[in-house]
Order: sequence, then structure tokens, then C-alpha cells
Amino acid sequence: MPSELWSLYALMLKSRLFEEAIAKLWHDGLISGEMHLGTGEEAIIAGVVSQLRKGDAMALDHRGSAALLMRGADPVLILRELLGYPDGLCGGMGGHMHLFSKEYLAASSGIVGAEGPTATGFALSAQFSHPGAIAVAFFGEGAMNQGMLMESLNLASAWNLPVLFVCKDDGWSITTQSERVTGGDLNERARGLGVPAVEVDGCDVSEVWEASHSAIERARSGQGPTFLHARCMHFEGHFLGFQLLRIVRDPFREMPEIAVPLTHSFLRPGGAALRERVAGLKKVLAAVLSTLRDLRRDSANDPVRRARKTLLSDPVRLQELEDQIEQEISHVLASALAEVPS
Amino acid sequence: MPSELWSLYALMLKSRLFEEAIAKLWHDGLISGEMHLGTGEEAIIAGVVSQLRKGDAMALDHRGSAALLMRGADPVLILRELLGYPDGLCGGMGGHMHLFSKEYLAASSGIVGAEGPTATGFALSAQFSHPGAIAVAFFGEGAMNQGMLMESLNLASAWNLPVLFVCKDDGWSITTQSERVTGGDLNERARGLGVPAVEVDGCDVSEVWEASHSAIERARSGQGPTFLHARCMHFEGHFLGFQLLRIVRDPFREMPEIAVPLTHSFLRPGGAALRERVAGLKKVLAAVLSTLRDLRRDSANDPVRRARKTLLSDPVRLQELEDQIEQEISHVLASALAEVPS
Amino acid sequence: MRTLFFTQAIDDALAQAMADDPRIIVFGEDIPLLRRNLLARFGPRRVRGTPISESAFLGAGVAAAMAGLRPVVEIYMVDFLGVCMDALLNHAAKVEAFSGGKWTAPVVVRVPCGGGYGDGGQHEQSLWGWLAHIPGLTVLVPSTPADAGGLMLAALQHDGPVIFLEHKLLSETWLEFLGSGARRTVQYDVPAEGAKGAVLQNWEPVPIGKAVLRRAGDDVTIVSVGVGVHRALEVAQALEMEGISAGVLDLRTVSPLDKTAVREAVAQTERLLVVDEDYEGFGLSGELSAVILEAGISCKYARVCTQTTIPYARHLENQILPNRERIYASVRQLMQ
Amino acid sequence: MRTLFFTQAIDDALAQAMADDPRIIVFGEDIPLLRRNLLARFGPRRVRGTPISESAFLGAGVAAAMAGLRPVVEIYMVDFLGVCMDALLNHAAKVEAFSGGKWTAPVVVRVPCGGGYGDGGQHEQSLWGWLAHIPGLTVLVPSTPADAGGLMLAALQHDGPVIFLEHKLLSETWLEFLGSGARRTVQYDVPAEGAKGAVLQNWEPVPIGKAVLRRAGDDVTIVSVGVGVHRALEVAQALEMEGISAGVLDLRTVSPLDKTAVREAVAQTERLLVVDEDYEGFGLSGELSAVILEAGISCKYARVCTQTTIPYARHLENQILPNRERIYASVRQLMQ
Ligand SMILES: Cc1ncc(C[n+]2csc(CCOP(=O)(O)OP(=O)(O)O)c2C)c(N)n1
Ligand SMILES: Cc1ncc(C[n+]2csc(CCOP(=O)(O)OP(=O)(O)O)c2C)c(N)n1
Ligand SMILES: [Mg+2]
Ligand SMILES: [Mg+2]
Repeated sequence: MPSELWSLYALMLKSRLFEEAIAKLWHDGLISGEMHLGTGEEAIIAGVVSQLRKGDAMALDHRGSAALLMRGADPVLILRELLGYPDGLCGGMGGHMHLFSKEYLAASSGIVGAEGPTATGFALSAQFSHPGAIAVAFFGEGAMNQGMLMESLNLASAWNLPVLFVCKDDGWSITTQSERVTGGDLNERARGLGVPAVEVDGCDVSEVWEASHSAIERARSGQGPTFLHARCMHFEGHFLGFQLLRIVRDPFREMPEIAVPLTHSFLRPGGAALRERVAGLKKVLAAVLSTLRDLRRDSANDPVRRARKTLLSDPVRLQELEDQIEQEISHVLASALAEVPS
Repeated sequence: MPSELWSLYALMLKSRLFEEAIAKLWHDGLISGEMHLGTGEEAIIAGVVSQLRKGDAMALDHRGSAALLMRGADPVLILRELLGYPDGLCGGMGGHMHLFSKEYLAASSGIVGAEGPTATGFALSAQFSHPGAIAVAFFGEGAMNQGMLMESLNLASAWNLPVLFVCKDDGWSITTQSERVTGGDLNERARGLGVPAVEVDGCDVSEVWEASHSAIERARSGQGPTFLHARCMHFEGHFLGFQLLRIVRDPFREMPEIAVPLTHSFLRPGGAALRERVAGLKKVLAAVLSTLRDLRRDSANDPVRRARKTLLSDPVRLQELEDQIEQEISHVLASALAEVPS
Repeated sequence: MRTLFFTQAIDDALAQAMADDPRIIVFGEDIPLLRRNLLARFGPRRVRGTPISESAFLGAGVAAAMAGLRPVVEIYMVDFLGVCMDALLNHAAKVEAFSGGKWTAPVVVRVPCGGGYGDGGQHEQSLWGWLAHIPGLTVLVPSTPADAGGLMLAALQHDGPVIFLEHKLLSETWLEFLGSGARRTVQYDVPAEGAKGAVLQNWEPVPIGKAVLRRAGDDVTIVSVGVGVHRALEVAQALEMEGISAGVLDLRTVSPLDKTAVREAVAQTERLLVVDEDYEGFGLSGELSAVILEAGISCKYARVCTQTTIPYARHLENQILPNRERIYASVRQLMQ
Repeated sequence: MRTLFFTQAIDDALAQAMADDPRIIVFGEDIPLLRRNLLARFGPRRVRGTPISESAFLGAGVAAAMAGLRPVVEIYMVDFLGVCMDALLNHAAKVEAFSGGKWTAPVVVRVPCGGGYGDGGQHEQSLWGWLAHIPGLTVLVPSTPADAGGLMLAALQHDGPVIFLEHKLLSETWLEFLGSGARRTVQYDVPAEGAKGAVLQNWEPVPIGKAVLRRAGDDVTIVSVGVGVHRALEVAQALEMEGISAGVLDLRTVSPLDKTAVREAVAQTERLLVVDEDYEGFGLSGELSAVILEAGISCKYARVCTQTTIPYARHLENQILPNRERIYASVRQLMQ
């Protein structure tokens, strides 16, 4: 057990509870549009972010809240941003997909793959003005098919930039199973772009910490970028209120709305031959079924619970820590909701 | 010696003489802006294009004239297009970077990397409407760093499309040596995008023919795309009037204009330390020197001469063929220049 | 006559066209699930999912159209066209010109646009005026289910590239997918007439380039598209009480503009208010004023548009998007 | 005072700024050779070549600017922004808004534009009006060496993203590189005043957003940028003989527009002719008419712009670009 595990667990738990608070705000209707959580990817974020220091930069995707929190940004400011308050992190102008912190050199984007160019630019600045500093890009496996991200891997390699490209592979791009639209192997792809690739279990925070530790050292010492490929699982599906999960969780309410028009369309005259139609129907069902199958709540896939298991060896300390974090987050929530500006 | 060599040589020679005619028109000022020739890459074009048939499509880059000629398009129409005549291939609207032939399903683009999406779309149409037909993309090694081309390799792999991606690697992107800005290995990159890669000597037309023959067969029979990596050399540099080559060919005329401001700037107060300046100067000189070094006129690198060497075993037939082609091209030139529309 | 929701109408018209024309195929990210009804009827060869590679698959759509198919390429949001504009700017829009008129790319790009549900400035842009700047692109922005279906049919018959913009605030499907996520706790200011409406039993094409006068008016002409049309209609109704007669012209097509309809309406009222959810500068609102000036019509003019990046916070967003209050105030000012 | 060519002036001003400000770095394709003079003075750390990966390196420029550098990112031609618009549309232009005003991206995008040398429709676009549509971007289009250098200096001091457009027909360097290739057999219709001119010994910034009246006139105001300014000046001179007094306003900055200067000039002449090499619809020419109408100024209006994809053939190209004949005819018509 690495000595870091306690602090990594603390980071992860804090993030989990924080995001659960966000989910509550969202369900209560205090947050309006899309909301992508990072629950399930905490080990990846914690394993990497815990090693960042002043001058390091982060390019975040649509699930950036956790990274920003772990990096040290004020959680009340983040929540107030999500609530759209004028004293939120970005004055209510950004929202969860556009969290920006100049202080922590952290920039988010809702454009899939944009983390690549952004991290590369941050790293260029680091290489130029702050040798030893690095930049991290967090993105999903789906983003690996976006041209600008691939270009960025190559650019970071050509310029030998201090970037850690972190691919959080949950297997899904919204409702698409990424492997069905992705050729080859992502690690080989990264290597074919000149960036060494490291594979890691994204549910194991210690493993992520170790692997990224070496990669970050490499980057800090001027040896260039690394691609870190880490598998994980998103418990809430793509975003809160995700249709595929709703179907699975509450089929009686959700299925009719979907099944009726689907059947209707399947039976409608005009269109493909029966065999083609059946193939089409199968594809739709397959998407639903694979959601059913992937057992997001299996605790083996929950990085927080996995780390906790090890720490159970010291239950007193664990209890104390958990109480403290729970309290902290409930304070955060209370402050975030207090003094709603008029 | 494959039986095809005679016809391949004929195609290459025709193309060479045709492009030399274009060069003359350009030098005479009858063509206005940029002019990129394909002289030096004839073996790649001939090896592939000679195997295309009705229904097959081509996505061409900024050096598309040769492919279109070899595919069978009327050379007079091509020349009249380059001359900007209303009865040119595209009514004078396209020019050499935008040659379009609906008849031969051939589309050009001056946007580096655009051949990827275009060939992929042609192949999708083939897969859908004309099983057995294929699409070819011709592009340079520099284009392999353009996101949309990488995306296209992946898309062709994911959809198992009948595409032959032909990378004509002359080592240069205008004045940049591509390997200095390219990470990893292009074949590994293609494989990491799910496309099998084949390496071939792009100056050897028979080798290109063999390799592309298998790849085309694979595509026709529904086994998906192939990446063909072929090295070659462009005798005229990037385009006609290319500065680096002008320096090499006529240093006394060209050097002063370049050297004077360069030296001036090098010596100017304010700026980097001497070491940095020297490093900068070295980079500039390196570009010029590597142009000097790469001996573009070495006949071993000339695919036309290389094929000719083998055919010299039958000098009579060779002479006949060459006379015929020369005559043909001079007729073409004459017709192209005739009846200049008012 | 049937009553359909906005997106339902588009899908229904598309299905009718697909049944008639085997060259139509549909692809984009998540299309197997988003267009599951088409998938179950037309099969996986014609309804396909793509990787998140907009440049590749949009460009492929352009070329597939050139080669004889009639692809409907779906992009998740108009904002994301930023990553793949080349396919529109330098290819789709230019094939016909480059080929000397001999070749075209009849691709339909179907893409959600617009704001009003709190998704922030990278996901709520309109950009129709931006797209219309490029010669060679047809840009459609329907405001009702009937027009949406009819224009989709017209787009599929058009012999060139068409951008079909689907306003998310009118779309029950997108609003649920990207906005509420089936929550009952949030509400959006959805124009009822736009979200749901009567449509023909069998779709007929709605002509491209023809505006429609949604409401006649003598004092001022409000010209708009999409959600703006409904906002304008509401304000026009309210103004009636005050004795101000405001007409509302729904352009439906942004490019090519129905200049005749604009000129006729404005020549009569001599007052033009443009309500445009797209950005104010260098866009639709400016172009309309040029149309008027070129015709030598003299008129009072104002515009209510989006002037800045769209804020995330709902109350700020509401202020920045063309809302009833701003429209109302502008009309009042034009009447002075 | 010295006399410099257009591109020389830009490079000279850039060099002066680089000597003063170590945060300025320059990168783009072929930059080591194209900016060899800067490379030999400032070294390879500050002057870099890139792969043909516009999305990556333009996006990197935006982020590097956020992190404290002052990158000058060069893109080969404005047409190629199609492949990397996302970096401008959704990032550079929006950082300031998204961060609640706390963070900006002071990146300068230097990019050649414009036609007149036979490179065809994918390589001769102007697109300044298109770029100006996006709130948050500053768009500069100098027409003389003095303005070019001065505006480059201003761009480098500006605290936000700036698109610096360098018209190829004014640039001896680009015209040789992309046009003549050192041939003596071709000639281009280059405006002498734009290609070469007097500049200060030490560069001073030319203020962003300030137009300049190149020529006063009582009868008609011609508003233009870039090469169009020179074409307009020539026509104005010719018209003088005929007793028509035409003023020429050089905007220099397309966004933000110098609305005051436009209003003042047009209010006086009551006739506005826009000469715009960018596409006609939904662009600069429309925006200028809106500025006039919003101000309640009544005027006669016409525009001479590029209406279609630019043809390859030189004679067709000359007809389609705003040429003297079209400008002349438009003024005459406005005078009727
Ligand atoms: C350029 C672009 N295309 C499409 C989208 C819509 N979109 C948002 S998230 C997403 C899926 C991303 O999948 P992945 O990269 O695996 O990340 P994950 O959501 O699984 O964490 C898509 C397609 C977008 N935001 N940007
Ligand atoms: C998107 C884009 N970026 C840049 C250019 C400018 N450009 C034209 S050709 C070229 C070099 C291409 O190199 P490569 O792909 O190796 O082809 P080659 O010219 O060597 O045949 C460049 C950078 C362009 N046309 N399009
Ligand atoms: Mg994923
Ligand atoms: Mg090359």
C-alpha cells in the first residue's frame, strides 16, 4: 500500500460526494442543461492530479469538475458557477463544461478532442517559460477519433513537449460503443504518433499514480509526452438523466415511449427487407442490453470502494476521514446555496 | 519483368512529357499562380491508376494532373483547363488544384488531407451502390499529420470501406523535411487506425503495381482499406519556380537576395544570444543544403528511367513507343493551344 | 392532417423520402440510437453510426453525394461545425463552381442549433448567417413542424449542399436529451406553435427560398427565423392591444434569401425590425438591411440579435438571446 | 522614414516587438524558411516550424497565449482556417467570456488572404467578414506597409485574439512564392501604394478599430479594406475628371468596426458604396448598411463584392473580384 493511498482516497471521496451533491442540484432543477459527472473516473483524476504542482496546467473535457476540485479550486466557487451565480468561478458565464481557472492554469472545453491542442499549448508555454512544469490533457476514448487530438499527440512528440495525455476509456461515447467505430489499438495509435503509451487499470488509483508518476517525471525532465490509457466506468452513463440508463433503471416508465414508435416504424410498409429491419432492431436493442450488462454498480469497478477496501485495515482512521469529508462537503453545499444573489 | 511494364512505362512517359509541356506553359506565363507537378511520382500513380476500372473513384491532391491523364481523361481538356479556357475540363473554373471529372469519378482538392474524407465518401458510395468498386486517395506524407486524413483512415477501417490510401512520401512538405515534424512511423500510425500498411519502393513501378494489386483486390472483395506507403522524389521541388531549388540551380542570382537580409538580421542588436542565432542560421542553411544533397536528378530515383532501363532489352519497340508518345503529346499541346477562345 | 412534434415531423418526412428514394442514407454520431426508428425500418446499411470524426464523415458525405448517394449527415450541434468547416467551406460549397457546373454535392447536413436551455456558449450558437456567407450553401431554418418536414423533403430533392438547422428549443427530443434529461424540475420557454403542429398526411416539399408572412401588419415588419419568429408573433399580438400593427415575416430559408418578400413587406411598413438569434455583426441582420438599401427603400431599422458569447447562467442567457422584452422595446422605439 | 515592402514591414515591426518582448514566439508551417530572418535573429526556440496540423498548432497557440506567451501563429492561407475554425470559434473567441472576464487569449493569427493571381477558389478567399461575425475576435486588414507594421504592433499588444490578414496581392513575398515563382513572364495588377511605402524608423502601434479617410469626397463615400481601398482610390481619381467627388474610407479594422467614421463620412455624402473582396452576402457590406440604417442616416447604397466562388481563369477572376470597372459603374449609378 503506497503511502499516498490515504490522501488519494480522501481526494476521491471528496470528489464523489461533491459530484453527488451536483447531481442532487441537477435533479432538483437548479442546474438547467446537460450535466456530465466524473463519478467512476476518480482514480484516474486523483492519481494524476495529486502530482501536479504550481505552474502545471490542465486541459479538461466535459467532466472537468472533479479535476478542478482535486487540483485545489474552491468547491464553493465551482458549485456557485454551476448554479449560475455571478460570484461563481466564472461569474456564471461558463458552466460545468467551461470551467476556467487562471490561477490553476485549468481550461475546460465542451468540444470533444480540444483538450489535445490546449494541453499542447500549455506545455509549449511551460517548455518555454517554466522548464519542469507540465500539462495534462484529460479526455475520453471517443475523443481519440477526433483529428485535432491525434494532431496534438504528433505535435507534442515533434516538439518534445511535457504533456501527459490521459485517455479515460469508459468504452462509451454517449450511446455508441467506441470500439465499434474505432480501428486498431489506441496505444499503437499513440506510438504511431510518436508518443510512448502506457496501459493502466483506471479503477486502481495506486496503479494510476505509479504510472503517471513515471510519465510526469519523464515530462518534467524534458523527455517528452506520454499517453496514458486507463479504463474506467461512468456510473451515471454519459450524463445525468441518460436515456439508456433510465430505460434500464425504470423500464416500465421508459420503454413504452421508445418501443411503440420503434415497433410502428419496424412494421411500416416501405423500407428495407425484413432481414435488414431485424438487423436494425438488433442494433437498437444491443445498445440497451449492453448498458444492462455492464453492471456499473459492481464495486470492483468503483475506484472509491476499491481504495476503501484496502484502507479498511485501519477502520478508525477511515471513519474519521470519511466523517470529516462528508462534513466538509455538506458545508460546501450549504455555502454554495446560501445567499442566493437576487 | 511483368507483362504490364510496357504499358506502365507508356503511361509514365506520357505523363512525364505531358507535365513537361505544362511546365513550359507555366514558364511562358500562360499559367498564372502555383503549379505543382507530379514528375518523380509517376511510378506510384501509374502502378495504381492502371488498375482502376469503371466505377472506381479517385481523390486527388494538388498534383492531380498525372492521375487524371493516366485514368484516361482527355489531355487536351486538362491543358485547356490549366490555360483557363472556357472549354477546358472544368470550364476554366477549377485550374490544376481543382480538376474534377464526374465521368471518371475524380475529384481534386488543394486542401492538404482532404483526399481522405473524399476517398472515404466515394468508397462508401461504392460499398453501397457498386460492390466491387473502390476509391483511391493520393496524398503526401505531410498530409499524414492533418487530422481529417487520420480520421478518414479510422472511418474507412470502422466501416470496412474499399479504399486504397496511397501516401506518396517525397520527404518534403514544401520547405519542411517532414520527418522533423512527424512523430512515430507512418505505417504504425495507419495500423493504429485499423488500416493494414504496406511499404513499397515508389520509384519502382512494378513493385507499386504488385503491392497495390493485392490491396485493390482486398478492397474489391470487401476486405477493407489498405495504406500504401511509397517513397519517391519530386524533381521540381514543391512547385515550379520553387525557391530552394532556384537557389541550388542558380545560386549567384538567388543567394544575394536571401543572404543579405539574413545576415543583416543575424547581426542586428536585440534578440537572442549568439548561440541561439547560430542555431537559427544553421536551420536555414540546413534546408538549402539538404535540397542540394538530395540529388533529384539521380536516375536511380527517376521511375521513368528506371523502367526504361529494363525495356532497353527491346530497343526497337522502345524507340517506336517513345516516338509515338512524343508525337501524341506534341499533338496534345498543339491542340490545346489552338483556337484560343477570344 | 396529423399533429406532430417538431423533430418527429422531420424524421417522418425523412422516412417518407427514404422509402421513395433508396439513395438516401443517414449517418452521424449516435445515429443508431437517435434515429432508431429509421434504423428499424431501413436497416443498418442506410442508418449508420460514426466515430467522433466530423471532418472525415462530413467530408465523406460530400463525396458520397457527388458519387450518387443522397446522404443526410447529422452533426451533433452547429457549434461543432468548427472542427469540420473545411468540408463545407472548401468542398461542398465549391464542387459545382470548380467543376464548371458539371458536378454537384447534394448532401443534407442536419444539425441542431440554438439556445434557451442552459448549455452555454459552445453549445447554443445559431450560426445560420455565418454559414450563409459562403456562396454555394443553402441554409434552412424552419420554425414549425410543417415547415420542418416540408423543407427536409425539399432539401433531399435539392441538387446541392443544404444545411438544415433544427432549433433545439423547438425539438422535444433534443430538449429532453440535452436539457431536461426527463426531469420535471426544469422548464423551458418553448414556443408551443413551433414545438408541435398540424402537418399533411403525406409530405410535400416546402419550396426553398420562399419566406412566409406569418402575420400581416401595417406599422412595422419583423423579420426572423426559427424561435425568433414565435417570439416576434407573441410581441406582435401584445402590440395589437396598443394599436401597433406589426407584421411577422418568417424567412424559413436564410440562403438564398427571399429578397422579394422582404422588400415587399418593408416597402409597405417602412419599418424593419430584424430578430435574429445568430450573432448580430456581419450576419443576417446586416444582410437584410443591405437588401432594403439596395432596393432604394427607405425605412427605419433596428435589430434584436445575440451580441456576445451566450452566457451559461439562465437569467443571463435569457437577457442575451432575443427575448420578448427586447423585441417589444425595439418596436416601440421604431414607432417613435 | 524608410521605404519598405508590405510583408517586409510586417516582419520588421514583428522583429522590433520580438526584441522588446521575449514572450513573443512565432510558429507555423515552413516558418523556419519563410521567417528565416527572424529565425537567424531570435533563434529556433522562438521561431518554429510545425507539421501540417492547423487544428493542433492553432489551438496550441490559443492555450500558449492563455498561459502567458504572445504567440504569432501563421496559417498558410485564410482558406485553410476551415480545417481549424474550432480553435477560433469555440476557444480563442470565447475564453474571455467563459472565464467571466478573468482570462484572455492574446494570440495573433497571421494569415495571407485575397486573390488576383490565379490560384483559384480554395486559395484566394478573403473571409474577413466571416471571421468578424464571431464575437470576441479582432480582425485587421491593413492596406499599406505603414498600417501593416503598425497594426501588427498593435495586435501584439492587444489583450485578446487578433486575426491579422495579409493580402497576398500587396505582398511581394507571397506573390513571388505563390504566384510568379520568380518568372518575368507573368504580371499582376498590384496597387503600388499598397505594395511599397514609407514607414517610421521605429514602429508605433496603429490603433485597432480606427478607420482612416484616404481621400475626402463630397458626393459619395467608398468604404473598403485591403486591395479594394487602392482600387477605389484609382476610380475616385478618375471620377474627379468627371466632376464626381468620391471619398475613400479605409476601415483597416473590420472588427471592431469604426462605426463613427463610417457614419460621419456617409452622413455627409449620403451615398455609400462598399467595395469588399470578401463574399457579398452576410458579411461586411451588409454590416455597413446596418450601421447606417441603425443611425437613421438615409443614403443611397451599392456594393461591389465577390459574389461567387472565385474562378481560376484569370479573366474570369478579374471579373468576379471587385475591379475598377465595377466600382466605376456603381458610383455612376449611385450618382444618378
Ligand atoms: C467535436 C464534438 N463532437 C461531438 C460532440 C458531442 N459529444 C459530447 S461528449 C461526446 C462523447 C465523448 O466520448 P468520450 O470521448 O469517450 O468521453 P466520455 O463522455 O465517454 O467521457 C460527444 C460525441 C462534441 N461535444 N464535440
Ligand atoms: C490544410 C492545408 N494546410 C496547408 C496547405 C499548404 N500546403 C500546400 S501543399 C503543402 C505540403 C504538402 O506536403 P505533402 O503532403 O508531403 O505533399 P507534397 O507536396 O510533398 O506532394 C502545404 C503545407 C494546404 N494547402 N492545406
Ligand atoms: Mg468514453
Ligand atoms: Mg511530401
